[in-house]
Amino acid sequence: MGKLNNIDNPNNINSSDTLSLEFVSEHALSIPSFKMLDASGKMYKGAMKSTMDKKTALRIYATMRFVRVLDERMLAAQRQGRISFYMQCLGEEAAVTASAAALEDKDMIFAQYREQAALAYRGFSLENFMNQNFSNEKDLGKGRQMPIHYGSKELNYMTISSPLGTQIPQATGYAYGQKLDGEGACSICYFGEGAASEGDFHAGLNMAAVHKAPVLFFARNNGYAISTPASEQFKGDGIACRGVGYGMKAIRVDGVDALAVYEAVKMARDYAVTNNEPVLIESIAYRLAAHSSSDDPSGYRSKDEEENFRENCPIARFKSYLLKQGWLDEAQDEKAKDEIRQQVLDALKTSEKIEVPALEELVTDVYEQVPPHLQRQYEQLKQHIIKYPEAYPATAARIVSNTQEAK
Amino acid sequence: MGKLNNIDNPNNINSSDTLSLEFVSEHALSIPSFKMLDASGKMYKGAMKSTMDKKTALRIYATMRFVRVLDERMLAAQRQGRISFYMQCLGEEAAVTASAAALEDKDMIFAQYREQAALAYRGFSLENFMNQNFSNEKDLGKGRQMPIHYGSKELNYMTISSPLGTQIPQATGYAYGQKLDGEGACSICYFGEGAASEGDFHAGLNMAAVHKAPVLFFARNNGYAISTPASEQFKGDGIACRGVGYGMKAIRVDGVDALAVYEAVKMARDYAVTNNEPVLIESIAYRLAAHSSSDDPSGYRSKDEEENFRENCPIARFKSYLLKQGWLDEAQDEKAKDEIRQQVLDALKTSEKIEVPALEELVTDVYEQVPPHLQRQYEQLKQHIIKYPEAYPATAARIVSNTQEAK
Amino acid sequence: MAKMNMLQAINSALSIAMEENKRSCVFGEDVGHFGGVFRATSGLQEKFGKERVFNTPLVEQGIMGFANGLAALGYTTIAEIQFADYIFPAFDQIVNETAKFRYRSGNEFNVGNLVIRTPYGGGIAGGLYHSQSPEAYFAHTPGLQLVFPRNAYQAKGLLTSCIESNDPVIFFEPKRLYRASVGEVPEEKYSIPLGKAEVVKQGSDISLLAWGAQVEIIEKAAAMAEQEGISCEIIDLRTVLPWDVETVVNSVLKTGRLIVSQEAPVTAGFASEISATIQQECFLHLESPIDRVCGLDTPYPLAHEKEYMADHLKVYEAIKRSVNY
Amino acid sequence: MAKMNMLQAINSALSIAMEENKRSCVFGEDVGHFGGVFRATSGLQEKFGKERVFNTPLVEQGIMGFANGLAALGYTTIAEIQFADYIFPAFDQIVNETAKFRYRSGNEFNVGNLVIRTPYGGGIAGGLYHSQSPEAYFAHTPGLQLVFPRNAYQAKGLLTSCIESNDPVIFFEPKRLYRASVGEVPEEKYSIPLGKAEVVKQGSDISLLAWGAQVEIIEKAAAMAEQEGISCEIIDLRTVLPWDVETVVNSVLKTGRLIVSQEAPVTAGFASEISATIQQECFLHLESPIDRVCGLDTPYPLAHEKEYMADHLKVYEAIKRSVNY
Ligand SMILES: Cc1ncc(C[n+]2csc(CCOP(=O)(O)OP(=O)(O)O)c2C)c(N)n1
Ligand SMILES: Cc1ncc(C[n+]2csc(CCOP(=O)(O)OP(=O)(O)O)c2C)c(N)n1
Ligand SMILES: [Mg+2]
Ligand SMILES: [Mg+2]
Repeated sequence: MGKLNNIDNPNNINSSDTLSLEFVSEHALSIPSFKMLDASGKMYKGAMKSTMDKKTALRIYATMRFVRVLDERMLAAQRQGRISFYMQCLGEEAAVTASAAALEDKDMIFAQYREQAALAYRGFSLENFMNQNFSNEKDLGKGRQMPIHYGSKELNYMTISSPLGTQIPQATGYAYGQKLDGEGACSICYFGEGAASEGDFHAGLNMAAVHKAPVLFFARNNGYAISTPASEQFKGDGIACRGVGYGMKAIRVDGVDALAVYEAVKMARDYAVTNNEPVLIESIAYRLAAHSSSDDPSGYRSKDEEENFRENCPIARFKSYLLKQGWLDEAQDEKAKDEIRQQVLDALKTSEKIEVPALEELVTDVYEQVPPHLQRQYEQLKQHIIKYPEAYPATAARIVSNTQEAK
Repeated sequence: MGKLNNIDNPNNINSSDTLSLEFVSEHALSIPSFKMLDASGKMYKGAMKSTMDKKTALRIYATMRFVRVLDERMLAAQRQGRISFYMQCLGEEAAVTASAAALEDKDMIFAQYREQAALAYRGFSLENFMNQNFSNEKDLGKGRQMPIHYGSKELNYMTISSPLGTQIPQATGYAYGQKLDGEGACSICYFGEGAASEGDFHAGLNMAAVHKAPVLFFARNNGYAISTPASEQFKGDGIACRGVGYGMKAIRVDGVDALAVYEAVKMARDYAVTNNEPVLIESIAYRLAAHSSSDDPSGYRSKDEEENFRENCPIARFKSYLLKQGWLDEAQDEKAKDEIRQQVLDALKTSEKIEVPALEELVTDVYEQVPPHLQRQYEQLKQHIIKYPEAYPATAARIVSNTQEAK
Repeated sequence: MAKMNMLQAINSALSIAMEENKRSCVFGEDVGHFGGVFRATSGLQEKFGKERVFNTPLVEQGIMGFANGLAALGYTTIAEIQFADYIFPAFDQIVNETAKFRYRSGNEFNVGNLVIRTPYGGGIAGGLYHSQSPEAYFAHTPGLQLVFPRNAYQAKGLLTSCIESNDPVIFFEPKRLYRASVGEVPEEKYSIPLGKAEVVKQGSDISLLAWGAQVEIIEKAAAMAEQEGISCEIIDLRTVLPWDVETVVNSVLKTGRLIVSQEAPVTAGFASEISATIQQECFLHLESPIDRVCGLDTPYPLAHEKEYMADHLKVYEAIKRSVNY
Repeated sequence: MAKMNMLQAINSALSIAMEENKRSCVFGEDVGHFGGVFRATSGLQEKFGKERVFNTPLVEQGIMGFANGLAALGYTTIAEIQFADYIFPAFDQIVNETAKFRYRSGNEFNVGNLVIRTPYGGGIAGGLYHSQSPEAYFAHTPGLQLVFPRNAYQAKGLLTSCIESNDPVIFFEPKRLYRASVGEVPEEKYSIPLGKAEVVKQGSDISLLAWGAQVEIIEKAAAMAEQEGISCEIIDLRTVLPWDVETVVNSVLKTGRLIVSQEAPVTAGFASEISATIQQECFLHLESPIDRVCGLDTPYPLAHEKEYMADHLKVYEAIKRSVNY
């Protein structure tokens, strides 16, 4: 039924009327997952034609393979006590890599923490990864944050922040500025289906719609937030269905399917930049690893469940596709993998020997300049360390020798 | 299309698949407003049969009329400098009163601040209203909050808190407890379309859906949040369309139509209590008054716009209905209105003469017992006031006389 | 020079800054066409357009999240929180994000171009939620600057410095003085340095310290004390974080006595920090205990507002107690 | 008695409370079947069912909003915030709502049955966001109680009192000691009063004050100082708000010296409040300035954690400075 009376409302609603007393069903919207590749890496019959060229495909593949190796190796390093903490991307490599591949380099990436593949795709060096994980003086972050909290101004990858969801309205504000700058850039903002419960999610998406910010909200629905299954996280149909509430276009995509992710994000980026509007993308995959190196999933899910999903490997699926395309050679691939393994091992060994940042870095960057009170605290601390060098082995040697040199 | 592969996902989504790359439109849902009475107070042809009995109808009407008079009088009192602040319900009386009428007395009311009509419907006395507005010693709130921050344990009306949106997750928690108590009670939670932008909105609705709390979220979409029009508040189709994102039933109703509001809320209450589930209700009306006595809407909207809506009066509409039903007599109604005016005037005069609360009340209720440090602060303050009685006229007289008596 | 009240002075600082720098935005609840509930931003949308001066949805955590993002891109970002009492939903974005942005990234990113403007303080019959002075909640947060103007002239000069500062700032505006504080204010741009307290009046017997609207209170108390021959040195701290220890120490070394007065509740307020630091720095020179004259340790009440407030009479009594110790 | 670590002691207190009172709930992120990321709530869902012990969605402001509502209905409400670093999104619900619920309603309503449990503190290589000690942010808020156990025994007894208290409490659990602190803990219920500091060790030359995990640090420093013949009185404040001024004053009147040590940054930390109050109460008895040994005024770093922390050596040096003043 149309409008029953003709007062124009300022309430910002579609003003049709009804005489029948009925709820809108909680199931009024149901959003299918967009797919291209089947589990074996074959194109579905009737699938859309891929626009991904060979170069991009191989770069995506190489990135995924690299991250898989890196993750395995760093987890092992954590187990050996060489680093304190680690988080794997396992199971979500396609979602993260292919989405990053659909962007332009000038686009800003706001990640949650499980998106090292996006950073690798941008070209973050193995050394940079290592130095961050070892909190050494070559870490771009100056050794201040826990492992995996990467960031790079040069690569337009915003430094990771542990508090969940905070990057969502930040991405909106950043993208709003990109719109004002008028250079055709946008932002992508990754977050888990768990983080999507935070108030900052609501703030960020609503503001992006209202202020017309070109931002791609990329929800990684991987079934778990630490131990909490998605069924205890929300009752709606995933995250994508929230788009309509914000007046925002949305799409759901199979996150194990690199081709599908790539096409969906490319379309979304186009739309966002052309129209100055946000788009909500939901990727469906499975967090196959433990939440982090501190977590043991056997406390909340079965090995059977995990095994079930282990077979659904995004890298294997994409690899089959590449093989079928004749873009990849199995033998070369094995060789490349071995090489990467060796490079990672070497880099690890180099990186763990690099010193921690100089003591001064404890007080820099709190403000642009070190203010007097912090300078005083630093001086006192230095004197203290000189008095008790054995108690502060990471920094004492350098301070003591510097001080002696100065004398 | 159904499912393309047969892995069961733990992502808590409807797992159908698609091969076509398409956004879900931001307009995928459009929710009509439920109506029964037309602008002249006549039932629409084809409208559902009302279940509202005469007694309820007259009580709703009397409440709306009372609140209209109270609001007019208190705003005048504010203009005369007799109270410091006031907020009117003008234009939303039907939405608030009829929704309250659809509840049971045991149901808890969480209001935002513009819902004095719900409290009046529950039987809050004229004296109680006055005493709160005058912050005198008979105010149930002990004179601590600004005018219109009512609350009553006895009447199950949670004390108003100024920070917007905070009551939303609180209502969820309260209703969750009501469910555990198993006595068939629920909560209603009112908030404006502006407050619905707060993070607490997202938190409260999502948790209510997940934890199955019997709470009715009653969004008063009245077109404005102070000066901000709804079009700068959100881009989706009002508030109701967010329900589906939370997996929650929703309904939109013409908030100027007391009958429609009553039926919608009754149905929602039934559903919530029977199924232990939340329901989202959006009422569409117009905030006809200034935001508050501190506000001047001429800075952001036209007199023409206001005049347009002034004709769409919820009380007049309901009155026509009652007259048509033969449930109301015009002459008696006029007489009753005069009586109320007189009562309000008398109560105001009485209330403004009542003293402020005793000085002790400054330090009680911070904790259940006054802790030693606050007792000390109180004693010091008392001595100080005794020294400078002219500077603290509201409390000095009583303290000085009490102290003299004690001697 | 022109006569301006504090709102006009603030508006003037904003207008000049936006004029100078196209990459700047002003936003918050109702700040657009309406010009804010106190009208501090009035006329700005007309001058600079809807893209640079705009209303936000009603969500403080969003305003500050958005602001952090925009500032990270290098925009001069001036966000308004309508009342300081409503800054708490944004607490995480400010304390965990704004304050730590530069540090955690090793200076890869920063939000140094961010200014948060917010009206604070009591004495306007605002009750619990339109009266708070929440500076102490932020003062425990390395990375932030907290700035308070005491009058119209200071407001424009300090706000200009805040906007030009490369570190994020919360600029607390004493709403009680918005229209009450009127004075000569240059129409052109000028700035007053951050991080520097001002000795508003020299004195020799006792130092009185406050910030924002409370400076007026200690001035009133000092006037009473001077009548009795007590010479008061009056210091306006102006920047609460990082604060100017040196100026306060020098004053107390001279007078041997200190009273700090703040609007907020006494326990764990910023006056406590000042007292703790000064007793340490000036231990051998103190002739009486450092006293704090503050709000009571209760929420901000309505009916008993007068009784609750740290008014000039309470400060005056404290001066006498200190001098007669 | 049994040997328990702090997690077991906490679990035991929760279990007994839920057993005694059917109208009680425990919830938070991952606290359900999994038993919380530290396993403090393990086994509770099995014992008391999914309706009373449950996972929430990942939204701290929602957890605390929900908790305020449930507590207002009279339920004993025990909410977990997974890390104290993540309590800030709930800051508004705690500071503007929880703390002011009873006052603003004139005691029509209250949330006195609310306990917020949260692991806090550093020394675990947690960096900026798994190390913070945010008590000072809450200490400026009348209406809240802030409680810190220093070991397993204290944890059970204090948590029991928190649960039985009629005022809301934040119970800060020193996660560094969760498994490290093992001791004899009665299996049955017992309680330790809130609002009372404990003199852990008598001494005559200097008073050392801390709370939570930091008590262990001052004990270590005291042991070093005693070697040199300095007699230290050690006080565990236990309740940071409202705090036990009397016990501290009595100690300082005796020793004439005070060092307060906290994990959090020094500026505007709770140590400042203690210093400000004690210099006033004990002015004529102080033989040296009150010193604060605290974290630096920076975010909590990772690589320089050891350097950053207020460790026993820094406390020991402060003791010597104070005694030799
Ligand atoms: C504000 C906040 N609350 C809690 C945490 C602790 N935490 C870290 S990760 C996590 C789960 C996140 O799940 P999700 O968003 O689904 O991402 P996923 O790990 O599945 O990639 C939690 C609860 C946090 N980091 N920040
Ligand atoms: C957290 C918070 N932010 C800002 C305010 C100031 N404020 C009071 S009412 C209001 C507008 C509310 O609009 P809406 O929710 O639509 O309710 P209405 O006034 O239209 O009934 C604002 C911004 C507040 N009270 N609390
Ligand atoms: Mg997840
Ligand atoms: Mg409104």
